Amino acid sequence: MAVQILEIIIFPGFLFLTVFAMIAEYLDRILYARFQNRKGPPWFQPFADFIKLVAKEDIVPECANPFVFKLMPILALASVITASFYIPMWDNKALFSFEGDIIVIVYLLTIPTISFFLGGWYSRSLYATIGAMRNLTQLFAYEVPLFLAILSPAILAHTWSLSEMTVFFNNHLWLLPFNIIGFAVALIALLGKLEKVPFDIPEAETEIVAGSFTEYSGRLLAFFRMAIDIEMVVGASLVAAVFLPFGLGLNPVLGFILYILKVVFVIFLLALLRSVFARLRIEQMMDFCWKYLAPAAFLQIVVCVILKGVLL
Amino acid sequence: MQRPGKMISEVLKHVGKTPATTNYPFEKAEMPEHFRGKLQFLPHRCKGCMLCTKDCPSEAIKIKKVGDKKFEAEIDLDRCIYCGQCVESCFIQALVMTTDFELAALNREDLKMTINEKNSPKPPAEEE
Amino acid sequence: MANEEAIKKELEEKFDFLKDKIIIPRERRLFTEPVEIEDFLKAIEYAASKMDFDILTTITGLDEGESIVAIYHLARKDGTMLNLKSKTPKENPVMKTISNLFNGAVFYERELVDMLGVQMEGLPEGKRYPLPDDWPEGQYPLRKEWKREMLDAKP
Amino acid sequence: MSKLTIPIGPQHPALKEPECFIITVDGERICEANMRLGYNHRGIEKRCEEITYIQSAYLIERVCGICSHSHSTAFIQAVEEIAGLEVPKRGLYIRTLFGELERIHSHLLWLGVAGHEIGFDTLLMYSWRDREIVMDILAMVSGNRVNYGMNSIGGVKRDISPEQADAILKAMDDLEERTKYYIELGLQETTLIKRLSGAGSISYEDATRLGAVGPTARASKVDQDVRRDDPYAAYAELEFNVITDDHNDVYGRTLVRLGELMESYKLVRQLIKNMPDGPIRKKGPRKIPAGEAISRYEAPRGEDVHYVKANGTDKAFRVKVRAPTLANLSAVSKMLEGDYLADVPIVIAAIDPCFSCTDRMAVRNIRGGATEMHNPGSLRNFSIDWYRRRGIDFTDLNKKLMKRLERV
Repeated sequence: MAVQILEIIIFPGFLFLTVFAMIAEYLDRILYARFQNRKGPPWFQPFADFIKLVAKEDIVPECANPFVFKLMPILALASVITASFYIPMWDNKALFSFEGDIIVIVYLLTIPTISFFLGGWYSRSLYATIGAMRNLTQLFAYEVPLFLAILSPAILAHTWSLSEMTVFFNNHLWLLPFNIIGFAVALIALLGKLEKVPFDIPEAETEIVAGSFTEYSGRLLAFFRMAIDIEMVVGASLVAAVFLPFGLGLNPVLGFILYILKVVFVIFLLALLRSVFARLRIEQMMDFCWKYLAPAAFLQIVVCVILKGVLL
Repeated sequence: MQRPGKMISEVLKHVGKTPATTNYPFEKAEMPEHFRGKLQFLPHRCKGCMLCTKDCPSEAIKIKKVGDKKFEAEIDLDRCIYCGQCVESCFIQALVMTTDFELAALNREDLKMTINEKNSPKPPAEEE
Repeated sequence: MANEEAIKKELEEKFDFLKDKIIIPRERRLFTEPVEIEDFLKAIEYAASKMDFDILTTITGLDEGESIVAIYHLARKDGTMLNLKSKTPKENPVMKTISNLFNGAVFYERELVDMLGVQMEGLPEGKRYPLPDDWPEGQYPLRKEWKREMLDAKP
Repeated sequence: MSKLTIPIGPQHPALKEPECFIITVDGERICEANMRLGYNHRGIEKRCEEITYIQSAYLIERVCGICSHSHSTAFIQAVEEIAGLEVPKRGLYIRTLFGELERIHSHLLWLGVAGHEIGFDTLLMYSWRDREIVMDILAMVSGNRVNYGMNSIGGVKRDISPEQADAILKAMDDLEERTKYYIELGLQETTLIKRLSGAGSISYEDATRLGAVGPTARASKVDQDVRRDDPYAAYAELEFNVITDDHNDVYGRTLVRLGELMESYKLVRQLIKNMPDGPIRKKGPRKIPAGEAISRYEAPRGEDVHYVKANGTDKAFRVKVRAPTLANLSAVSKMLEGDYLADVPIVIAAIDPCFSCTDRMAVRNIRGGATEMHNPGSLRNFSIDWYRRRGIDFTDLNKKLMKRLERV
């Protein structure tokens, strides 16, 4: 019990995730900067930002609902950290796992978006309200392709547990290339989930200032930003665990290094994607997700079902 | 022909290149030779014609008589718009512009300069 | 200069009040002397509809002492500019809008209203431009007697 | 969802200058767009009546930072016309050269801003990096990156040496290559085309009716360009094409500006090649005889008009500035109607608005506010107090900081 609590709090739980999330943010920013031929921030920039924000005053708007307003950042942070416990990172086994944990992870990763929506909606500012609406609209667009993309490997592996899935794919490594469409779909949907260009519509700064976060400041904003950073790491870990599960369970040190490399690779792809696109309009985003992304995810399922029928 | 992600190759090419931006306060920026920066007054040349005071668009420069054929200039750097009109108007080159551009100060008073024979650079020997 | 002479001739033939009041300072430029507002409206309508002067570049308001003069700078595609002037007494400056002729004229006319205190008849409702909402009434900055100190004076 | 009224401005991340657009939206669609202008009053026109022509030239130059050469040239052309000054040929060529270099830097700046407004920051970074090439050229020749101070009544102040001319030609080659890449990008990148086409549509009829100017009008097939129609400076002796486009939308405006960049490189090369020898200026008089003149100038954003009336003294009787943005603003409300909220920033940015140009006008506000004045020192003390009340003491840290500052 004590070991588990230690694991939850320090490693690979809360503390490790926080530090890794900051490093991931730095990597994302420096890569983005290098793609744009800029120098980029120094290594401690995310830490400095976080400390600065935590030291600042929290301002709750007068007409906002203080309870919901203050709860939402913590909820977002809590849910993403909880989600990380079910993802096998450098071992075949996650911290916790049971049959059906994929569904739990996907739903836990939805909670941040819902909390952005509620936080924005209850801060009662014009920009935040519009940002909140966009948050929710966008959720409906990317969630289905993301879920379908993660579902298809599960069908192939015939299990609803992520840990068992990685075991299965480690034994059938040659099946991995067949999931390539799903990988692409999941990556793009992850961009939408993390609200990064071209899907940063809910917080499009030139249109609606900062979207749902317009009224947030100080500690609450710091928690939100931390939640997004951790969400990026957890999302990248999820994609790595589902689509790039090779090398797990060999050796803890090797596995750990591989895990870091995989996450960095996913972050690299995310940064690359966000540096080459313009932000879409919300209705263009819906069009894209339903016209191209969802059918692609369906195609992946069809591929998986056929594979399963023919080969296994 | 349209294709998404047209920039990918260009962007990837730039990963290895040296960044175009510099770490400014730590790496000093070089200004071109004829940059219009901080004003410098050469009191030994001034004849006190006051044309610079008259033509200055922002009333940033005042010339005071401090003795027989001796003048001192009061230059308000926070009023100065660095247009170079005074240098233009001065037909004896008693005013020159330097390439010094880092003029920020915490206090307005720090930006007021009084230049006279005592605190100005010694006139170069080749003069007159 | 034949082109400009032709414009001058056409306007002078059409409108008696413009006789000998058109000056051609250089190529592609025509200035008129100020005329009364009713006459002016006839002239500008004719110039806009019959002579292809369909670009209103801007309107300049001038305080000429006795009267307030507005110069309407009209331009044509070939680069010719016709500067028609209208005048109104300074004690009671009233002008008529030309926003029915040129839709883009509204901003320029609001400028006349704010800066020179002209009453513009027929100007569509809207926010004032360019002075702030709490600008003291009866102060028109572009009039010659206006000085900055007047802003500080207690009403 | 009911209708919402959203203020875009006076302070808003999409606008680089204060101006207020009041947008009524139904969901994401815009039903109505109004605007309130005039936040940028500095009293330039009135001030010009109080200072001499020499001083006015600098004040007029500071109407706007980006198109400073446009304004000062337009003003000085009007003054020269009244005074009957014949500017030496070389002076005119250098003036024109600066006008074109300014157009290049302004259009590259616009490209970056447009990229930023549609969330394409990579385009912003690249085009602004490339803009540095032309900024360096401008700084090298004139001594500053903006507000060049090149114009004076009767000519220009600084000559161009052969080495500088070579540097300019080399820079043009680099820029041309980059611009070709941006044109290719504009024709191929899907997200860019998707975001830009259809936004801020305005027909040929509306554009002429509302008096749009510059690239905004030219993207709606309005074939007007003062450089060709009413040639000034050296333009009568130069060969160039007027770029028009029939997309009618922001995409068209982008293509027009990119096309104009290519034309500008051509013009700069011609100017350097054909630059005559001789003096660059003629001494202008301090007192200008009575008279009036109107001068037109094709600024990067459109037609810039200056009217000057002189009364024989060394001060102008009346100076009137009509910046291109004011002419284009009437068209903006028309463009916005029926568009998406997401398109507001790019539609406003697409006319390349310059509100400080627009609001240059009449009064310098000298009323001091009743608010507390803080200088950096007292502000720092205030923040230390604020934190001490919450149990965090920065006094020691602050002392260390002050010591460091003193040492510097």
